[in-house]
Parts: sequence; structure tokens; C-alpha cells
Amino acid sequence: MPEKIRHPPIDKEKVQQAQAEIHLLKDQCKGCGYCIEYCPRKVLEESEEINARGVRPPKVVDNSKCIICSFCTAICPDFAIFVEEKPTRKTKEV
Amino acid sequence: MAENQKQQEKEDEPRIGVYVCHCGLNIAGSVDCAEVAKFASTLPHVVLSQDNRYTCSDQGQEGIKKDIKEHKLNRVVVASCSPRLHEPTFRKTCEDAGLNKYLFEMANIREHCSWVHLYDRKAGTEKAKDLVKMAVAKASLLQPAEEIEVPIARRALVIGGGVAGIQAALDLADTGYRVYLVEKEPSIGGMMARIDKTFPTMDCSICILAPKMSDVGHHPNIDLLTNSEVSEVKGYIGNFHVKVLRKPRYVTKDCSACGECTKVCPIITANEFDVGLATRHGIYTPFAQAVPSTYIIDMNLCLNKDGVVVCDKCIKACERQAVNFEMKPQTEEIEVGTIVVATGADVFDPSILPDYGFGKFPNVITSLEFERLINAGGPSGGHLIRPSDEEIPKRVAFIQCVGSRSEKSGKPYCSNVCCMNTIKDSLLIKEHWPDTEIYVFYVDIRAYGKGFEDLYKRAKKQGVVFIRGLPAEIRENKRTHDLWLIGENTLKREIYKTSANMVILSIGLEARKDSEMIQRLLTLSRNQDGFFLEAHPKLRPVDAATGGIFFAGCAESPKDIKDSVTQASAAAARAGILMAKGKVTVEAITPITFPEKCKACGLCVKVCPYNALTLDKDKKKVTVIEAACGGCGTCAAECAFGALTQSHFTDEQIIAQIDAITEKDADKKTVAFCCNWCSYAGADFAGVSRMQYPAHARIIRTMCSGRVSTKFIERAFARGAAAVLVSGCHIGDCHYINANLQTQKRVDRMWKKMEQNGLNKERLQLLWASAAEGEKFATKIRDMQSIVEKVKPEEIEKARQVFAKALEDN
Amino acid sequence: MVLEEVHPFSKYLRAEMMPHIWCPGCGNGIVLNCFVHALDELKYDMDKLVVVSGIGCIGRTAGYINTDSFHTTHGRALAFATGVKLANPELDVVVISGDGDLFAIGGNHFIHAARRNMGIKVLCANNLNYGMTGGQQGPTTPLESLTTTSPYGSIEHPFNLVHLAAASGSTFVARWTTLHVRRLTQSIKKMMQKKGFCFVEVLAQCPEIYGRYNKMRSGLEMMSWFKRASVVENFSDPSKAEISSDKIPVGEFVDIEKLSYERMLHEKISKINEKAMEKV
Amino acid sequence: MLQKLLTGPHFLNGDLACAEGALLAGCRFFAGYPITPATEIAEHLSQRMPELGGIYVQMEDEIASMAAIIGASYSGLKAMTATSGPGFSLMQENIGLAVMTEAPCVIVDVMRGGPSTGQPTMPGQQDVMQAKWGSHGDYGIIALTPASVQEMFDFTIEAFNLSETYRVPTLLMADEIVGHMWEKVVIPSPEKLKIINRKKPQVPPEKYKAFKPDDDLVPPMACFGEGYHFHATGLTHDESGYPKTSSSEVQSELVNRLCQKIEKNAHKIIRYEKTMLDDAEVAVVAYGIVARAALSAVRKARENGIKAGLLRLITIWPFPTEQVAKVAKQTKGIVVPEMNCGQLVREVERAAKETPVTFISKLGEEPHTPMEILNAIEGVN
Repeated sequence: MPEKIRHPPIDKEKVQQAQAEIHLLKDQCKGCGYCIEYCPRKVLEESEEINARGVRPPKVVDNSKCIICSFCTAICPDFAIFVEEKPTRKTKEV
Repeated sequence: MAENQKQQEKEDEPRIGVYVCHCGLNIAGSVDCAEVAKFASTLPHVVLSQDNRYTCSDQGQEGIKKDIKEHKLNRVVVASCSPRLHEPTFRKTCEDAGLNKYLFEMANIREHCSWVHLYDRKAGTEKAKDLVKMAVAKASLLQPAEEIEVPIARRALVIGGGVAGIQAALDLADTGYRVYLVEKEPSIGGMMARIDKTFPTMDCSICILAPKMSDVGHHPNIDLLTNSEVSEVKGYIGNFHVKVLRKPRYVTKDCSACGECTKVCPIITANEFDVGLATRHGIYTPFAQAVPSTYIIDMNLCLNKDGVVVCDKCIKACERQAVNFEMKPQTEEIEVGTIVVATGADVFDPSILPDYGFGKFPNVITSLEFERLINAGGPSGGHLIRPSDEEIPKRVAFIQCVGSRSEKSGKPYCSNVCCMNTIKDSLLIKEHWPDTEIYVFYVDIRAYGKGFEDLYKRAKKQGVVFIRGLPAEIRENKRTHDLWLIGENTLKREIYKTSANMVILSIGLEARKDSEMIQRLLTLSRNQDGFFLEAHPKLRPVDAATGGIFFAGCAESPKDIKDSVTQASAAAARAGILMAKGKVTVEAITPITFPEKCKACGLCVKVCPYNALTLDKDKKKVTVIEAACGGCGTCAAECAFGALTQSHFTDEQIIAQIDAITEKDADKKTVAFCCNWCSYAGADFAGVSRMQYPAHARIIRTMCSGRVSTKFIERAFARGAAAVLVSGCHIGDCHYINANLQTQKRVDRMWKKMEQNGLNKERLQLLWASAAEGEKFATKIRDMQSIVEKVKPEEIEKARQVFAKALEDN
Repeated sequence: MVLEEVHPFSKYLRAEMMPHIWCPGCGNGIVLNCFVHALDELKYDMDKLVVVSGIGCIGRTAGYINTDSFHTTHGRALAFATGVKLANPELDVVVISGDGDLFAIGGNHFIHAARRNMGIKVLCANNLNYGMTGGQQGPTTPLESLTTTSPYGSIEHPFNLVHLAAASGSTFVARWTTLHVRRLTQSIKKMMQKKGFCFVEVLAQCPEIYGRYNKMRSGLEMMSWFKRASVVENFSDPSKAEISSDKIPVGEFVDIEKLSYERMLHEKISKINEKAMEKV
Repeated sequence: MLQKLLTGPHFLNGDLACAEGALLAGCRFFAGYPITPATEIAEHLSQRMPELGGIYVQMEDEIASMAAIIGASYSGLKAMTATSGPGFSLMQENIGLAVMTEAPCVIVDVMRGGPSTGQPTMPGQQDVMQAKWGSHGDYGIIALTPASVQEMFDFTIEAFNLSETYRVPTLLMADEIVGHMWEKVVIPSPEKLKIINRKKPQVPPEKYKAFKPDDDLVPPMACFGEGYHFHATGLTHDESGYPKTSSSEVQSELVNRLCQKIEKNAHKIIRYEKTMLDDAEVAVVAYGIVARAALSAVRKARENGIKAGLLRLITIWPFPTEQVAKVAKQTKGIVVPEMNCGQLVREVERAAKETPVTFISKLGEEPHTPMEILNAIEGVN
């Protein structure tokens, strides 16, 4: 449809994305960087700290940007990251 | 009719009958027809010349038939209106009298003469004489010809799946023809699917549309190609080769529309169908009644757009395993005989009018947004709420003609539906919330249709206040987001300042942004407002000038649902007639070759837009594939050896016309070449619109400007013409694909030549004018007046010498 | 918010064997991840699962998955698995091994297991070289690649494993890269539910050795090669699925039904015994 | 099913007897590759296994065959393969794997003339040292040598019992003659047979350590699919079965146990046969088909007044060192006839210490004649 959209959706409140809970098992990380590179929302970046294996594990830059696609969980060779829905704020049914 | 008679027509001395038509006072009003007829009788080969009131009347036609027999006429010239209007009529007349229709010629002394020289009877009459003289000159060289028949594929393409496209497709399919319905959006339904109720009957719009939509979806004769675009159209009436780009949905037909995928899709965005007033997910169906019901993935937003499946939530959620990210765009090639263009219209974007604050003030919305708000299936569940606080407004104002009838917005025309739509909307509000105060600010209320006036009265009776005079400005109360409308009540002649909780801009319809693309694909014409131009506003209102193509719905002009459906059925019927015939005759205007002159240079083969020519270098022979030939004649123009010409537009005939023009007072005249489809039609349009311009120009009609060979221009100058005008369709709009590119080249070549020889190249003018650009044509002729006047005798003489060689060719 | 917690897949892994031995960025970890991910999605009965592997980096997988597992001699995983499967057809036997193990020293076992249509599922991590022994050239090393035993560039034509598996009679053949984790997981799920001989190849980057030698110095660089070159061509002609530096055809190439060896064998056995009974 | 097992007297050749013995022992899995002179075992089992619901599979080579029976064994079936010299060599790699992973299984080597392809249809005893030392690394193993068709039957069952008891690959080192010779075999009724099955774990899975031995140094064996979720590997591993590739402790503990579980139980494993040895001054030590010639040679010697006796080795691995030493003490010389260039004679010499040992080699078509052995006895005397 060609029309430009001028007003925000009326139901935007009701369809709030569920909040993400990103779990980092820092010391299991070997620092390959796949999770950072392939996060579609660029939620992660390399941290300054050095972990038990002497690499820089990822850190969460902006938790709110995460939409829980869990690609990081799927592509991590070291089982060092996983994401859950924050139990408190579940998606309201629309 | 017998071979030998054809022979006769060829060999016998031409016996020409000339009929000068008064067309009531249309011609006679500014041209002395009797004198023209008298003049005609003096011309070579003319054995009979008369003027009559209405040559096109039965009486007039019967007269011609009678004369053909009694006076053994073997050529007929009618001087009246544009051949684009009545050539078919008189050709038929000749045929009825046993005369080959290619032995008929017409002089356009109405559109090109009487109507454009209303106040100069003398000049008009002189010009008319020339035009007749030209026609007679050409007529004496006319040859009989047999038209070849081209079969028509009994399949139709309908472009656009709005209510018009749907109706056209259903009608054609029910008649038994295979129909390809191509729709850009994921679902058919178009604008009507988004409207809440229809006027004047107040039917639920989608309720009456949905059944038609599913009929389309299930019809055995309809191939529904949604999310698709026509990417290429080649060929001609009866034989269009169409390429359709089918964009991937990423969801297969196995989709059961259960909606589980949508629940898990992490992408949330504004739903275009609801003008963004509701959200949708990355995988979605635009609306509940969508056809096909198959969901679609918005690949611009999907996390997997880079080809890596990052998110597979929908894949997992889909029991039928209908999600398929491997889908790729596909190009489907179809062969159709006819095409219905039902591409619809866009709505006006009021944000370009700063005074109304649309896009700035939350509570200023468009009538389309209103439709979604008031719709029970819409984002607010049918509650009229205002965006700022989602409260139900107490005072509502409608503003009419937003993007209609206003030079300011660049939309001078009336959008046809807004008045009634607003009246309908005001009644809808009253129905649900009777206490709402409603003000409608208008220019004029146009309630012209069946049942419209009653609806208007009802609205007034129910207390809707109609105020004449649009607000000059809308102001907003920053705190409450209420609005002030300030303007002049042009009836009471007083300034008003009315407050409202919400303002609805009754936006107009405009030509689709992509209609230019469609125009190029199908070589159509558009009017100045951008809507597609019909072949004739009265007599062929749904036909395009290009054979086999028809219009339905708002693509042709803004109209309401009823008119769209009516026009759609008409277009379907027109297309059906062609396909029922099963074949169409193409004009016998294909090339004639003279092998003995051919040097096998291959230039003609190069310039042919249809690849209708093949060259046998050894045999030094060019063969013509007549069915493929479009009949532009650019090959004939290219051939330097006269080995190729176009029948019915032969070099001799055109030269005869040039000579006729330049025989007398050449130095005061312009020899104008117009292409049949755009510039000649444009000249007609100038005439129809009574645009006045000086009488120095004499128009020679060719099918395409590509037919105009440099030797014609040279001959005109060699014979002392003051100026030459070559005009054709805009580049890209050529009705012969791109033949007018050759025109450009040839004119450039001429200009160079003139410069080299110290001639003022201004004397040769090139004009691109569409059929809609009558004014542009008229202006050109006006501008050239000064050129014609300025040119000095020595310049004329110089040109005569420079191009003297052109005279040898005869 | 960020928490330290137990990974949801850790229940499929042997705690005492973690962390695995693989280098940073090694694709094997992703292959393991996808495999257990598939098991998780299938809610797999781990008592029925036997994981067998041969020698090489990926060969360690057997030891990492918390189920019955056996780490065989070099190249023999399929022969061993054949015994396991035939002796107890109730078991789901998965061979997870490398390209060198399965197709050089074990090549013969592979083509015959496939030919017999043994009900065995093969998940092959193809890292284009012998990783564990220090990066020698192998049966899948691309022409002109540099390895510790092809210092002047390999002059051996590599196997097109998809073609080999299809030609040998596999009932399911797929190839993905470690970037295609979702599709890989789905293909593994399909494989686990099929009865006949199945083969899934995963292009698994070996950045520390193969990568270094061939101008792809990190896992990320190898990943971006996968991303750049991969073309999904489901059910296209396996013989055209050769891997080159600018094209990696991926997808599911074969998915057919064919009676498995053990099924035919046990049908025979029951027929024979019916006959015998009649005689008695 | 059992009624399909043979009982009572039958006229069979050695290969067939071996096959029938396997079936009675409870073997339900055979993987092999055709090779003379062991092929009849495969052929016969390809027919018989299905009748008993067992599995016969012909693999692509002997390497695969050996791997397959280890797999079958871990799936809980008693498994066997049969071959001859060249195939036996190919099996060595995975015999090592069977040793390392303590997989019960039986390998029959119907010995023929080597080296290489050698004499496929001729007898030999040239693989007896390979039987012990063929695979790489150190390990204990059990090998039996039948001398008759009846023993082909009996010892096959015996081999399975030993293999199941000690979780060690057990070899039946037959030869072409015993394999192809037709004789009467009396097959006892199943209930009279002593069949031993591997011991199973007595602990719940979470407590189970796949390679934690009992006092007899043999770990109880869980099988795939029983829910123990254990790991086995050819790598050096700890009691849990997990690789420990860089620990010397684990290495020496494991390798020592693999040797000791045979050595320490040798007295229970070793079987031999004494004939007229009590007062013997000359002893013949022989095994396999050669022992039969040796017996008649010894009898002839007695007729000729020479106090000769015969020590027939049934178990050659573990080698019955004590028994040979005992015989050596009481005799002035030992004669060792073998169908090779002197293999087991080295073990005899090692045990006999000072007592002189005379070796008689025989290669090719026939084993030693009694005369040849008698001459040797007389030579000693």
C-alpha cells in the first residue's frame, strides 16, 4: 500500500515484545565472536573483562533490543550463552 | 470482389471523388466549404467534388456509395474531422461500394483547421484547401491492399485486483476465457476492502466484496497472481507476450491460515492495510478476508533477510510446514490476447499542505484512516477514537477537497467520491454516537448520483452542519490536542473559528505513483492529471488507443465503486468481443520491398523495433514477417536506396503531400509531420479544446515519427518551405516500442547538416507531445509563427540549393 | 539483566567431559550444539540413542553426549555401528565423525553401509583437512589448498560428499554449513526420524589450522566465507554440488524411502521361521 | 527356537562343527568375509543364523567384520567372526580395540600356509605368535587349538565361555585340516552344556562405572540401550570410560589390568592334555592337528621301549608355562613339532630352561608323519 504512515498503531501497547533474559556463562566462552557478529539486533558486544580462558566474553549492550530469536544460543560452539523470556512480563494476548 | 477489378483500380487513371463536410457549423462556421469543394474540383484526377452538411450521416455515406458506382470513382477523399474518429466509417462506406478501403483518404479540416482557426475564416479556408490538395495528391497514388489477419489468443490479462479488476476478471472468466489476474499486493481487494461502508446504500463494504474475492480465488478459469508485477509486455493486439514477476511469499499454498506463525513472530510493525493504525507481525495476512488466505513474510523486516535463517520460530510453529525461506522470485511468461488495466488510484497525501497540520497534530486524520477506525474489524474495533487520547470525540469536522479541485495541491480535478464519502461517514458517526456534533467544510457538495441527494438530505436532517468555505488553517491546543479551524464562510461572508476534537481530511484520489511504469510497459497515454487516456472520451471510453488494451476503475479516472464495476464489465465485454472474434486484421501498412534496389546494408534490420525484418546477405534480399511488423515504417525511413517503403505511407505519397503543401507560398508555411498516436492526437485534442493557433502549419500524418526520413525534410526545404516540424510520442512512450529514437537521431543529423551549411537550424523543430498535450502542440505552432515570419528569402533560397538533390528523387 | 546459570542443553552433555577440547571458533562445537538441539526439539528418548564416532577432533563428540557412546578406531565407526544396529535394531545409531575418518580410511565402510541401506545416521563434520593431526590434506581438501602435507597447494581432486552419499544409495542427503544452524537442526531432526541410511554433511570451519593456512585467519572469516558462498539448492542434482571457494551448494538433496537392511533382514528371518514352523 | 539346534551324533567337517558350536554357545551374530579355508563357517551360518533369529552379515572386509562383532557384542549379542591368515592380519587393529574396550567376542582363524596369500588350501600353524602379538600394544588374550572336528565344536563353545567370563577376545586357532576334515561329532543336549554369559552390573546407572573391575579384574558389562549411558573408547580411559590420554597412572593401571586379568586367572583358563607323561623321559609338546601325529608317535615309541609322553596344549595363550616347566624337569628332552618355522617352540624353550628342546618344522601340504616325530623322539633318547 502506497500511503505514508502518519499515526502510531493504536494497539502498540498490547503487543509488547516479551522481555529477554540473556544468560552469559562467561567462563565457558572461547571468544569466537559468532554471537556478537550474527545477532540480528546487535544486542551484544565484546566486553573489556578477560575470562577464565583468557578471552573477552560478550556483554549485553542493550537488553531491550533482544527479541529472543536465540540465534546466539544456537550458534555458540561452547554452550556459553542462552536466552529466556523474562518470566515477569509475559506477552499479553492480542 | 474480382481480381481483375483490383487490377483495374491499380492501372486505371485515378478517378477521385472529393467530399467536403460542413459538420453542421463545426467546419462551415470558419471554413468556406463550398469554395474548398470548388477548389478541389480543379485538382488533377478529381472527377467529382461536392460539399455537404454531414458526410458521416447515412445520407452522406449513401451519396458516396452511389457516386462510386455512377461515376466509377476509384479513389475517395473526405475532408471533415480527424481520421482517428471517422476514417473507419468512410473506409467501410467504400468497401460497401466495392472499393478497397485503402483507396480512401481523409483531410482533417475540423480538428486541425476550423476548430483552431475559429476567427480567421480566410486563413482557415486557405489551409483547408491545402489539406484537401494534400489528400487528393496522396489519394491519386493510393494502392489497394489486403489486410492480413492475426489470430487473437483467447486469454486475458487483468492488471490490478481491486473491485474493478475483480469484476473484469470474473466477467471474462465466466464468459469462458482464461484470465490472469495480477495483483501487486499480497491480497486482492484493493481500496474497497479497506472501506467500512459504501454509499449511498450503506452496505458493509467487505461483506459484499469478500464473496467476489473468494469467487476469484476459486474460479477454474482464473490464475490469480498476487504479490506479483507485470515486468514486460511485448507484442500487439491479440498476441501480447507478458512477463510477470512473482515475488516470493516465503509461505507455500499448504498454509491453512491458522495464524500460529504470527503468534510467535518476533517482528512487530505497522499494518499498511490499516494505514498503520494497527500492528502486524513479520509473517502475516493483511486482513481477515484476504484472498489468497496464504500468509506472507515481510522480507524487509524478517530477521532472515540476509539468507541465513537466524530465527525459525514460524517454521517450528507451522504444522503444515508451509514456511519456506528458499522461495525465490520467479518470472512467469504468459501469452494473452487482451489486457484490462485496473491498476486503481492512490490517495492524496495531505502532509504536503502545512496549514492543516496533518502528521503534526495527532487528531487530524484522513478519510481513509477514518474508514479503518470506524470499521468493526479495524484497529479500534469500530470505536471512533481520536489518536491523541483514544477518547470518543464530541465535535468532529470534515474538510472536503483536500487534494482535489485545488491548484495549490497540484490537483485541479474533482476526485468524484469525497463528497458522498464524507456524507456517508457523517451518517455513520451519527448512527453510533448521535450526539456528536459534525461540521463539514466544503467547496461545493456534489451529490449527482442515484440516491446521493437523499443521503445528503438525510445527513442534514440528522444535524450534520455543512459550512461552505474550506478552513485556511488548523491550529492545535497543545494541551488538549483539540483543534481550531479558521476560515471564511463564503455564503455568510464571515470568518469562522470552529473548535473540534478531531478533524477528518476528505482526501482525494490521484494517479498511482507507478502508473508511469504501466504507461511505458503498455505504451499508453495519460492525461495531464496522470490518469490513463481513453481512445475516445465519448465513443470509446474504456478502450486504450493501443489495440487490445482496456481500462477499468480509477486507473482511468477517479470513480466510485458502482462506476468502477460498471466500467469493469464494459472493459470485459470489449475484450470479450475481440477474443470471441478470435482474429483481428492488422492494417496493411507493412513494408514493401524492392529487391532490385537493395544493397544488403542491413540498416533497416537494425532499426526495426520488432525484429520483423531478416536479411539474406548473399541474395541481397530483405524479407518481412508481416505478423510481427508493427507498422511504424522506420525501416522505410532508414533505407537510403529506396529499396523499402511502407504501404499506404509510401515515399511517393508522402512526397506528393509535401509537394502539395509547398506548391504555393511555401515560404509562409510549415510542413508538420505528426505521428498517429501522440502528436497527431495531441493536435486533435487542441482542436477539440478549441485552442487557437496560427494557420501556417500543414500536418502530414504518419503512423510513427520514425517514418519521417531525412529526405522528406530535405525535400520540404528544397521546395522552399519556411519551416519543418517533426513531432512524435515522448521518448519511452513510443507506440512502436522505441522507433522514435530513430526520429531523434535523424533530426540531430539534419540539424548538424543545416549548421554545416550555414542554415538556421531553428527552421527544423522537433516536438515530443502526448495525445493529452494539445496545449503543448498549440504553443509550439504559435512559437513557430515567429520563425516562419523571420525567415528571409535568401535563407529560403540557400536551403533550396543545399537540398536541391532531394528533388531528383521522384 | 545478565545471570550465571545452567545451560538448557547441559543435560544432554557429560558434565565431567566439559569443556570440550575444540579450539576457539571451531565448527565442531556448533555441530554438537545443533545435534543436541535437534534431540531436545524431538524430546528424544536417550535410552535408545547410541552415538558412535571415529578418530579426529569431531570424534570426541561421542564422549560429550550423555548417552551410550563408543569411540572407535580410525575410520571404523560405520562398521562398528553396523554391528550395533543389526544386533539391536531398536537402537538409533548415529555416527558423528569427520571427513577424513569417514571418507579416507573409512571410505569403504561408508559406501557399503550406504549401499546396504543400514539404518544408520551419519553426521559428518567436514573441516576440509585433518585437524587433530595438525592439518594435513584429506579427501575433501579443495584443489590448491595449502595444508601441512600440501605445502605447494593440493593437487588432489576432493570428494563431493553429497554426490558420493547419494550415489552410494543414501535415503537422505543434506549439506549445510555451521552458519545454517536452524536448517541444519531441522535436517538432523528429519534424519533422526528416517529409517534408512542417512547422511548430513556440515561444513565446519577449522580456523586454527585450515583457516590459518588458507587466508581465513579466524572463525568469523570462515563464517563469512560460508555466508558469501552458500547457495540453498534443495533437491538439485547432487553431482553438481561441488564445493568451491565462490560456491557452496547447500540444502537437502535426497529424501527417499527404501527398506532398510535390518528391516529386510528381520522380515526374512520371520518368513524363514514361519516356514520352519509349518514343517514341524 | 532351541529345537532347531542340533543334538546327538552328526557327521560334520570342522568348519560346520565350529558353526554349530557357536550356535549352541548362544552366538547370535556373525560378521565375516569369505576366505579359504574358513568360508564354510560363514556359508553355514548364513543359513543357520536366520533359522535361530540370529544375524549373519557379510562385511566389506575383515577390518569391518571385526569392528562389527565388537559393535554387536556391545549391543548384547554373543558375536563371532571367522577367517584365515590374511584376514586375521587385517583384524589385528580392531582385536586391539576389542581388548581395550573389553568386548567379549570370538575370532576363528583356520590357519593356512603363509606368508601373504601363501597356500590358501594348505594347513599351517604360522599365526600362533600373531595370535598373541598381532595387535599393537600390550594385552592378554586367550587362544585355543582344536585337534579334531569334535574339538572344533567343543572349543568354540569353550571360547565363548572364556570370552564372556573375562571380557576378552578369544581366538580359536584351527587349521585347514581340522577345518575341512569330516568326522563324527556328538552334540550334547543343550541342558547338558555349560554356557556362561557376561556378568551384568549390579548397580543403578548413576553409580555405574563402565570399566571399574571386580576382584577378578573383570568389570561387569552393561550394554547399549539398557539405560546406563556409558562411554567406551579405544583411547586410554579411566574407570568411567572417559579418555585420559596424558596420565601415566591411568595408562599403567589400565594396561596392567588388561594383561593381569588373563595372567592372574591363567590357572582357571589353561587347558591341556597329558598322555603317558607320568614316567616319561622324552616328552612331545604339540598342539592342533600335529598333536594327533604326535600321539601315535609316542605310542610307537613306547612299543619300541622308549618312555615317551605327550603334552598336548589346548590353550596356547595364555601359555601354560608351569605345565611345560614341570614336564621339562622330569624329562631329558622335549620334542616340539610345529607346522611353521618354529614359533611356539620359543615359549617351550623359555619354560624348559636347561632341558634340551628338539624342534621339528613341517611346511606345506601335510603335517608331520608319526615317523618323523618318532625319529625325533629316538634322537633325544
